Amino acid sequence: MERLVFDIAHALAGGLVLVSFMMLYQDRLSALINIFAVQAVLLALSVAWQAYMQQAPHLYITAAIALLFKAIVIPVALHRIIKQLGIHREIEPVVGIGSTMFIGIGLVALSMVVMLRVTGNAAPVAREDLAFALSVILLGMLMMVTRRNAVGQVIGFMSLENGLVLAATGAKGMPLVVEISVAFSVLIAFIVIGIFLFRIRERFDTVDLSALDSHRGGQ
Amino acid sequence: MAVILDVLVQALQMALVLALAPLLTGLVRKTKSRLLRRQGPPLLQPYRDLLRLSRKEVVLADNASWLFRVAPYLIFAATWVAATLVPTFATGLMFNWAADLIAIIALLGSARFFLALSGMDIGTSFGGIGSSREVMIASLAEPAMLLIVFTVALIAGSTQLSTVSVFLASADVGMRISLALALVALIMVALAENARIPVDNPTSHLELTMVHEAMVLEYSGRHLAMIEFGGSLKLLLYVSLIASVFVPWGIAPQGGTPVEYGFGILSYLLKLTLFGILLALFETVIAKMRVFRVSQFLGAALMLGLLGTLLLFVSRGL
Amino acid sequence: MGAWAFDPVLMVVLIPLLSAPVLALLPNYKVSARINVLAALATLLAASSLFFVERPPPGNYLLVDDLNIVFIVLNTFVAFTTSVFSASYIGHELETGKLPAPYLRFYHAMYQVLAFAMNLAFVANNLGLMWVGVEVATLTTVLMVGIYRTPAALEAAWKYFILGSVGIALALFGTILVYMAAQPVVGEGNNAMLWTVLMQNVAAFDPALLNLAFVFLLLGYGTKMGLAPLHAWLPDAHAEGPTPISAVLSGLLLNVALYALLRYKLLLAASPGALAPGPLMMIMGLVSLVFAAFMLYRRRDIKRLFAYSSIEHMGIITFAFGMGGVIANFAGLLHMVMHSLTKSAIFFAVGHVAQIKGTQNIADIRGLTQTHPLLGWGLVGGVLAIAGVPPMGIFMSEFLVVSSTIAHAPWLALPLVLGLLVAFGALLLRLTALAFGEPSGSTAAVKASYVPLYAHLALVLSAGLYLPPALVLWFQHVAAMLG
Amino acid sequence: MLLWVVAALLATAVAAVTFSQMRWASHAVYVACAALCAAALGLLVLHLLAPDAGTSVRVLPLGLPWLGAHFRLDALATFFLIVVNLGGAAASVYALGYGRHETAPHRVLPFYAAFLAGMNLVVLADDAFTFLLCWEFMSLTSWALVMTQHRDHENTRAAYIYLVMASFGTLALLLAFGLLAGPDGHYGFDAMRAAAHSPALSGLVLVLVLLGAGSKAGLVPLHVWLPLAHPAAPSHVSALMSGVMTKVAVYGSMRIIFDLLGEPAWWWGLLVLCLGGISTVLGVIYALMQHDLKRLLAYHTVENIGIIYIGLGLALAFQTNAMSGAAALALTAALFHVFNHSLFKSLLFFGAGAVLTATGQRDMEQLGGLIHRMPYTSFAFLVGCVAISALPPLNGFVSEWLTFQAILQSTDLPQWGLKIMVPAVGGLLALSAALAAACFVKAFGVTFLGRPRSAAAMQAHEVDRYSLLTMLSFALLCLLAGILPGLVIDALAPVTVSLIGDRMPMQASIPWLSIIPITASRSSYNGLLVFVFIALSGTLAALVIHRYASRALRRAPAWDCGFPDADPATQYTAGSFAQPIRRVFGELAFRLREQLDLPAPGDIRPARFVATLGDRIWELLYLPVVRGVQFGAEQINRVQFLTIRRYLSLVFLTLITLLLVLAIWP
Repeated sequence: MERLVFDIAHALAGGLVLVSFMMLYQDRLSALINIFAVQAVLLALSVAWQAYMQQAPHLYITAAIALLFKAIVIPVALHRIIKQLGIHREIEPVVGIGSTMFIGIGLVALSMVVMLRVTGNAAPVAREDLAFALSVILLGMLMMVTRRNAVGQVIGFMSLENGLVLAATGAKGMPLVVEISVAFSVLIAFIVIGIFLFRIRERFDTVDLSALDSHRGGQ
Repeated sequence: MAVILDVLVQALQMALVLALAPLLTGLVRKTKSRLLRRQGPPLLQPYRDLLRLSRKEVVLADNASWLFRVAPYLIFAATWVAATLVPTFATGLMFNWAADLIAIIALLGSARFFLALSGMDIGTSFGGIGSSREVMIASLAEPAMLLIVFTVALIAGSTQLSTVSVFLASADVGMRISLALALVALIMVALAENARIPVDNPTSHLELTMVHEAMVLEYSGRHLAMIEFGGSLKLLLYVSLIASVFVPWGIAPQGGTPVEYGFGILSYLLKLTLFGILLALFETVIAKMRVFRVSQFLGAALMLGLLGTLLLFVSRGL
Repeated sequence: MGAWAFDPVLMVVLIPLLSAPVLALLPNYKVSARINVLAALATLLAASSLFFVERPPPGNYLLVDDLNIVFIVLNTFVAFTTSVFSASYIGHELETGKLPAPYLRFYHAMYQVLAFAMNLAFVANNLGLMWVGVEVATLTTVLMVGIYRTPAALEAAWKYFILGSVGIALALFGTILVYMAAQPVVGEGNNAMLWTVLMQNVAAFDPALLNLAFVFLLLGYGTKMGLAPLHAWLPDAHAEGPTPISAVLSGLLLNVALYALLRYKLLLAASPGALAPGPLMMIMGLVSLVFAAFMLYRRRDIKRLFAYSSIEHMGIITFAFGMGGVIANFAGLLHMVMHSLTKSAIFFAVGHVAQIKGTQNIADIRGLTQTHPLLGWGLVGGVLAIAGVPPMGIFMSEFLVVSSTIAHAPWLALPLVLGLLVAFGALLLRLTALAFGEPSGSTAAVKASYVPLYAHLALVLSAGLYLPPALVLWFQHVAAMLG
Repeated sequence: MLLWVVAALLATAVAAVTFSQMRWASHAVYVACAALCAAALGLLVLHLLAPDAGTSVRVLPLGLPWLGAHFRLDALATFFLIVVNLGGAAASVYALGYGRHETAPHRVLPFYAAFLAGMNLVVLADDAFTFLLCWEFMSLTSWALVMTQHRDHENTRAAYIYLVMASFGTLALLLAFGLLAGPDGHYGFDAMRAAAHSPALSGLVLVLVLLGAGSKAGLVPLHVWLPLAHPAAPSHVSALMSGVMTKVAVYGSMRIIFDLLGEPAWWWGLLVLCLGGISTVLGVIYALMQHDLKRLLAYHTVENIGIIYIGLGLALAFQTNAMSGAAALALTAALFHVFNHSLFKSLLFFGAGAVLTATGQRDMEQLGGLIHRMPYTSFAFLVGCVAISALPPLNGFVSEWLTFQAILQSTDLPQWGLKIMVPAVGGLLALSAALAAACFVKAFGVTFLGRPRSAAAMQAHEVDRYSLLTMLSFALLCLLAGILPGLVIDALAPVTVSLIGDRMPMQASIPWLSIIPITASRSSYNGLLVFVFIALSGTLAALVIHRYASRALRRAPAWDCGFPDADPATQYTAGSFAQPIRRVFGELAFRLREQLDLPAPGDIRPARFVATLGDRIWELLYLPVVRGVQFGAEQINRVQFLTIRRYLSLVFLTLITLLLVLAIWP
């Protein structure tokens, strides 16, 4: 029974890393949002599974929040924004898809090496979770760095946070996990509202960040 | 009793220097004209010139300041003091300890300083030419002179002229390459300082070439007499300097008997005539240099002086 | 009510929290400005009462010890003086129509929320709570920076938001790693996050994990401190936000991040196995010092110029703490206090100058000492102080830092001195252009409050010559603790 | 109690800030400063003459918290304080008259009193922190003083260069003190004296001190700011800066090199000697080429500082070879020159200030013929010129003579390097002495003699009595120091004893007041006798001529070889006067380029002659540095304009590198 429990947790976390890779692969915006929703669902499942494993009921709340917010509300809002603001469809990545993937693999390898060497005497599950969490975070950052599109960057940021929530839940008995996930969701809400409120689309004709940059401060 | 004797000898030295200076200038002019197969002015002509000038009326320019009228006396006094400090017929005189070789050069420097200033006082372009060239020549001659002093002082172990000439007269100095270099350099500097032929023509009034004459252009009457007297005193000073350092034999030692003093005066007169004739000979042979060649000429003197000092360490590992 | 009412620590946190909603409701900006000042004054009194009343035992959430008392008092004092300055500043902003009335209510409320967040971060005993404090502070300043709604302000706010959130995320991951390291030794739950608990048995933690955690924490809180490679948000945030916020940003917010970093350095210093954090911080410090020094030359916007000067000074402070040793730590603490006082004083002056001349472009502002003597000479005093000219306090800290550098790590002294000299040259060049020469622009007299400006300069000047022994004992005790 | 005087000075500074707008403020402040400086001077002279002049130490709770501020008054400090307060008192009295024309008194008064206080404090300081604090405070106040006419761009540029160089100097000194203090930070001077320093460390400290104090004093490679900053300040301040502040810099280097550092290595003397030699020659050559009176004097300060450093270098060289007698002689020569230079340089700057107030002109090309309208100023300026060109009766010659005597001791030096270098530097010194005479003939001749070249020079009028009083009293002091050098040498003896442990032979006992540096047979000089001799023979000659020859005198237009030309333009100007020397030394010191375009015959265009002088040191040393900083700023500035994405990649890269480091290293 112990083996099975560990395997499921391992599979779910691995799934998360896999989905991050798929997000890197996408070149169309709406597809990217849907993949993000899938990642959010997977995160919710893994958090729920952790809750079950650690018999920590409060984790269920985090799983519920992740599911409700990140899987449903935010993707729907993003879809509506794209339709309403007429943001053009495709994403122009800065670096070619192939090389991004290649860098992604390198990052995952790095996080494996770093994390596993470091967490020698922690619990095996925690070690796994943290290693996967670090790779999701690094992939999230890679996503932010290689996307010109503001929405692409936001999604990269959100996947980075998914990694964080995974790491938080992985660390057994960490208090405040619920509060932190709440704080993060508030943060994301801010972003979405920010985009909507500031009508990034309307104030700068494209959401392409380079247009935004022309207004960066003078000397 | 001894003090009175010393004062007497010192007074004799001062009077002797005053008397002999115009004679030396007259001697040089006489021999030069004789070499050019001319009769030439009589030997005592400079004395008459000085007397004539001092009796004439002084014509002052309108914007001449008090400096212009005080300068000649200052120049004459400084040169006279410097001349008395150089041992002529006897060493170890009472006031010799007041100043050493460096002080004498500096006294000449102050005389030149006031001469250049008086040259610029009237505000004519000739005064300016004379002063600026004089100052350029001085800026090379003085360091050369000081390097010669270094050479001599390092050998003799003192800058006091009396001790130097006594030391050089004694046998243990031996032949020295640096002494020879110092002598050549001293002669070159003496020519430059006294405005003799290669550097500046004392007799000519050709505006572009003259240096010393240009500064004293505006002087007349007794002021001009003072400056002429100062000029000849300076010539005498240089000659007696060369004599006391490089030809020291025959100078009476300190506190000597009247016989030694008499012998000293005789040998000094002999040296003066010898150097006067040599100078006249040299002046008739050589032609005047372009003004800006003078800087190379004096640069050579400076190098000789420096070489002399540096070679000191080679010859006997002093 | 009885027990905790007189507990000053709680008061320090609660007063700003309670006054924020009150300020949000008040329509008239004059009244809210005064209340803002009163609230800041009350917090200052509560904080300074910490000196006298014996310190409460470290609770589950709140902790007061030697290290954060200095920070709290400094923080509340500068917050108070900035609120006095912002009272006169905001009035002018309203007249010139740059800020409509409703925004002022929002501005004052946010001001107090910011104060609350910073105080919370200082007194929090729990790592997570401190992280939340820093996070809320970042969010409020993002909104404040974007308050003018100009494209440049928006871009600055957006840049600040994105970079800030990434930084905070990294810091969170670092906190999680620290928890992971503590968890096997201390056990799960709340007390694995408490500073006091961690400090006692940090020796047993796994050093390698602590190193990794420190890397993430250095990057996370380093971004908040504006260290060189991570500094990008700071100059634009300073230039575009209202001046009181720039003063608060460079005077206080950087100190909050520095405080957090010092806490973790404290932790690592205690654990023997961990790789010494020193060299890492020294390199980051030096890089940001030299980088900011060279950046000062090309600046044409006056507030961006002083933003880079803040980066430079944060670099010096990190370098000092990185080097360790009692003298260097003492210098770092002193430099931090002096820097906040001087930099906020400069921003007070700059604020008024920008308002009078109507521009922040250095080229258009000339001859200040001629047109506005009080303001001009105040700016001259401030800039000379920040450049490290003797009578003022920063010279003493730079003296200690440089002389202990040449003694401990001589080959590092060269880049340090190079950075200081280049920065000095740049600042002086700009000051000569600003304060002297033919006056330009409007010479209207300004209704400015000079009290905060000259109060700060007086403090900095007196610190340069004479430090009260009580303060010195404190610094030395904390310096010894920092290892 | 000296500290009370300094505290009073600071109080006047603060007071001056408040009522600087009042009409009588400048009068009150300068009177207060003069009185305080004079009081300090009195106290110091008493302290110097008192037989048991022990060192008194005082600690104040200021400065570094765990160290406090140490102040110490020993022989070296007393001498330099006398120089500082003498100059200060004179400048304050001078400023009573000169200050009246000050346009913005509130910019001058407070900083002036603070400047005096700063200089006093630097000399008194006895621990590294207080020393550097007062050192930089002194530079700060003098920067503010140079900034008085801030509307003129030239002044602001000069002030900027000055403060940047001063800060460079302070940082160099800071590094030196850091090395001396050692890892655990013993910043007190007495701790530094006690600590034994490794030769390598003290060698590095020496180089740093030469950089730090040398840049403040104005040694050649670091002298660039001096001729820009000193003329920009008001005249009484530039007199203080040139005459006194450079001496405080010399005090700084002496205190560290002789007092704090232990046994000197032989190459130290060589290094200081070479620096001194180069500074003398280059300083005077640059001075010759100037036609701005105050800038000429400032460049000339560089030359005199070079002479002082030659003295110091000689003292170091002799000290390494345990020839303490010769070392004492060299040190006394250097200290004597410090005293002389502060006297005649301040006198000359006062004179320049007087010319400036009288004509409103600093450019010599516009002056001329002032001797008729400003008789007293010109007499004082003449005495200053004679003194500075080291001509016998006055004090300049005595210190130069002592230096030459020290140079003549060089034969006993064992090291070949020194044995060769010392006479060579002697040659340089002689060259610079002659050039100095040339420079001051030009300065005095072009400014005071000849015919006035501009309307301003025409209506010049004599300055007020305060300025005259100071100038004439300093001229008298120059004469006294020249005539009675024995007194000054004996007064300097305790300083050399405290630094080197040996002193020059006692001068007071020698008959006829002459001075004998080493032994009677070696050399001796009697200032008084030479002066009396010249005066006597001059008056004797004048009386005889007037008595027996003629007294007639007639005024007539100048002879000028028969065609007098009334136009003052025909006179020699500063540029033409220096032309022969410029041609001789032209290529050596500066890239001399002379363009002459003569119009073709028949073309009526006037011929133009342009001689451009490039300052080699500025181009070879400072421009590359400035260009380097600009290039660095340009490259790094590109980071300001990156997009958000690129900033994120910066953060990302830093994270990856740190993780890689962690993965590889532990």
